[in-house]
Amino acid sequence: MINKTVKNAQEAVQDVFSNAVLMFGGFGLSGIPENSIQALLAMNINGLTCISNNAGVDDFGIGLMLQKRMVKKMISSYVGENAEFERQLLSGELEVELIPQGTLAERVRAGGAGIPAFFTPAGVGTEVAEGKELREFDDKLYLLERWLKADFAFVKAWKGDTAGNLIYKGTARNFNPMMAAAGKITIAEVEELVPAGELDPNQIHTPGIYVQRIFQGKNYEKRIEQRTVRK
Amino acid sequence: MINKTVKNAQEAVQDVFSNAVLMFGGFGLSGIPENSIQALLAMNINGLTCISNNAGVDDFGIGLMLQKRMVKKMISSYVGENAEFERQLLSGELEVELIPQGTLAERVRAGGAGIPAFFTPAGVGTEVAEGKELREFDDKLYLLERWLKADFAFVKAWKGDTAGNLIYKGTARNFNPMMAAAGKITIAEVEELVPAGELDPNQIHTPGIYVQRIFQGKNYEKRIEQRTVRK
Amino acid sequence: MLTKDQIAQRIAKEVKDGQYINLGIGIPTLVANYIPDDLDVILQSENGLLGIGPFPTEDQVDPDLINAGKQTITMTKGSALFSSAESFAMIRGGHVQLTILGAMEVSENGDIANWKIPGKMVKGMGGAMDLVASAERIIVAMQHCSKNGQSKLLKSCTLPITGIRCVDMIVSDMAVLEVLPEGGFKLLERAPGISVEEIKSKTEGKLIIEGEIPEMNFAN
Amino acid sequence: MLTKDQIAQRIAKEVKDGQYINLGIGIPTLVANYIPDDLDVILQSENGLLGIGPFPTEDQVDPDLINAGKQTITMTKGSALFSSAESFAMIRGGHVQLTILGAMEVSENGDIANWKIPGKMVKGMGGAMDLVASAERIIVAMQHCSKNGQSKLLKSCTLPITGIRCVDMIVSDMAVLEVLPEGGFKLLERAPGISVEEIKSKTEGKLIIEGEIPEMNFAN
Repeated sequence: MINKTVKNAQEAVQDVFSNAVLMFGGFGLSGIPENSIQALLAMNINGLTCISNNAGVDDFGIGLMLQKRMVKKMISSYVGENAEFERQLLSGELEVELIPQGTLAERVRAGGAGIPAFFTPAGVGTEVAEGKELREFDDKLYLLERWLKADFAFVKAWKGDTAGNLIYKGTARNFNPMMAAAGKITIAEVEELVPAGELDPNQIHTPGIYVQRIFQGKNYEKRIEQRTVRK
Repeated sequence: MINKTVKNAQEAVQDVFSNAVLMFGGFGLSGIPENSIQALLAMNINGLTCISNNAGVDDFGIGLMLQKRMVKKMISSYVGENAEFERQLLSGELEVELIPQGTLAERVRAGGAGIPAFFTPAGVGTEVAEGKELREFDDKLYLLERWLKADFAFVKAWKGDTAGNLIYKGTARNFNPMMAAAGKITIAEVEELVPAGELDPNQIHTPGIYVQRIFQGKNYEKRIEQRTVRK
Repeated sequence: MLTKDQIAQRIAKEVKDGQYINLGIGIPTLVANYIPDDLDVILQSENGLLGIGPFPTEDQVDPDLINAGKQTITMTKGSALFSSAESFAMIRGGHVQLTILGAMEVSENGDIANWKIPGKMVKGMGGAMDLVASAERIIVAMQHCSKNGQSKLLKSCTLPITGIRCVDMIVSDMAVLEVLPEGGFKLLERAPGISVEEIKSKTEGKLIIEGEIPEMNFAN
Repeated sequence: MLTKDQIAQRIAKEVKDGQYINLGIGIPTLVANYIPDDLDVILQSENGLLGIGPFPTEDQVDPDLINAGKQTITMTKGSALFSSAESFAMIRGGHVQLTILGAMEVSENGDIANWKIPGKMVKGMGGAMDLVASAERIIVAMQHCSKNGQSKLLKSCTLPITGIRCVDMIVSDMAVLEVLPEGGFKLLERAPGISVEEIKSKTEGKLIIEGEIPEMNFAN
């Protein structure tokens, strides 16, 4: 079986270049590729376009890349909880494209699946529809939306094997599977890396074909944004 | 948790009506809803439109419904290995729409996912493209294809729970997950039905939301079309 | 005037046995507390879960298990986890039967505005545009008026809209109203102590009043 | 003239380490037998498997584990199972790097016909149209001529086509040919004992011959 293991995050991200289009799995801070983000922060690159449902918080996740002014443009569905983000946006330093969350998920899925465009009802009659083709099917209006692809996709899984097969945990799955498929180079970091053959083929969430590099992650902080407990 | 269990195949299929559009999971004879097909054969209905990758063989699967002349139209990607099918087709008794397999899979997926139409490269320049919109994206030509939905979808899983969650086995998964989502009424038969809570939520292939009725199947023949063994 | 909890309590009466429901952030989240125990419903979290359970105890807290508001949660028995693409396939495909969400404005033809205030910071629409464009039935939990007394039930929305002709029912702090397919807010119930006249004066959009309008009943 | 096994053996030389490959029914399936052991490649089965292993022993036979030709199979270590939609997402998305399939006709601009003979029984295109419209590299295994000696490498296909401008290479029982992007069959190798003249006379489409054309080498 093809072995896709690399030593660590530094080795995995070394060829990421300025002005590249990057995708990051995760919803809020859950399921984000913490190790890859750390490794990217150590690089001297900028002008990046980042596709991610959220933009992290001021001092964690993609928020740190914003602090370092590595990001030219964010493509996201929800970007609250981030003061530096707000500052850069209002000052015009940062471009932002806001996309309905389901449309974002489907555009990324389409990128991986070779579907260049599809129709969706989300955003009809709103400013999201501006400049987009509107068409009626079976008495309902839909917008034509295009695929999204990336030069590099960064995903985080619970378990992975050396062939690149991935299994996620809980709601940390979120955008990771689609982004794994939509990256020209997909870099997966996992909490537990096992030899090919140890994962049940019937339980794989992301088949290894989508993953070009995989490494054993370390020191996961897994920060919680809204710790809520029962009274 | 919502309980979707019905007693058996007879109860599950009782309201299927003449001229309905039906979907059947399975690839060849692998993963087909054997029990539901048997129950449908006992009903006095006809004029059915059947969406299924294949049409069974003469004496098994959907082939039996063709023998009984219950089917008006087949929508499939490959319909070989079936003499009665051939006879009905050549005599004009049976309508057939042949669709590239990936387009079939994606059209059914689109039906379940609320995507009324999408662009795909399969069939460009062939007779499949006749009457369809052709459009260029990033220097490649694509066809616009529509979603497929069904009045009833019949799927077969390995394990299922009373909430309708399903887990398939091996390559018997094939078209079942997409069809489960594309049926107005989806009827799942399983080899092993367990109470809600016994399946790992992280390993569910078809979330119960797509399934309206589920029953414990019996007497699975699981016929093999091409038994091939190592020398 | 109803409290937030009372709005949630009233909305809970609209929930039907066997429904799959998506609850938005804020008041809608509170609805879960008032769904009668004898109803089997399943709550969807658009970040990838069917079967949201109660908030966790301290030792159950799991950073890999959150809801769409990024709060830590638990799972009920028979739940299922999936990707964001699958989650919105469910939503867009009409499989989630009821969506309950907040709004800043609703127009008499059912348009909703709840994602953006121009000039103020824009946080994004999240999943709201997908939800309102797709759900079979949409109930809005909202304040009837702004802080300075302006009606939020309008002839047409003044804020950038989230979706068109989609709201089926509104439960505000003053009233329960149905949005008619042909346009107009049909008054169904009054909050305790609120008169029809008051509701009339606080509803800018077309208000339809037929016969006696009962007070809401929180008895059972 | 090459046997079917020799065609498969020659095609196996085109396989590169690390590739994900889809093998069609017939001769392409035989290619698996000739891929050198030191190459790590993964075979995709479009009915939902990455990592096709050898045929099973009698006691390994599992009706829930078949390939696209409906034959019983096994899985290799590190394989993954998925739905048909995911499988064709992989194919359409260009993740499967090499597709090897049979053909009834190929034209000099790379069109392929392999799914239908009008007037005869139509079995359907299965996954062939998706595969030829999507794969990065397509190699065709075919007979150079029909049973009555007519060339199957044509100026343009006479049968209903499966895909346009998609074939990259042909290995026939007579020759190995590259289909040039600008059109034309470029002769690369001759089958042992077959002369360039014979190939010329059996190729209706534009044949491009540059320099000496070596015989195929089955040595290693």
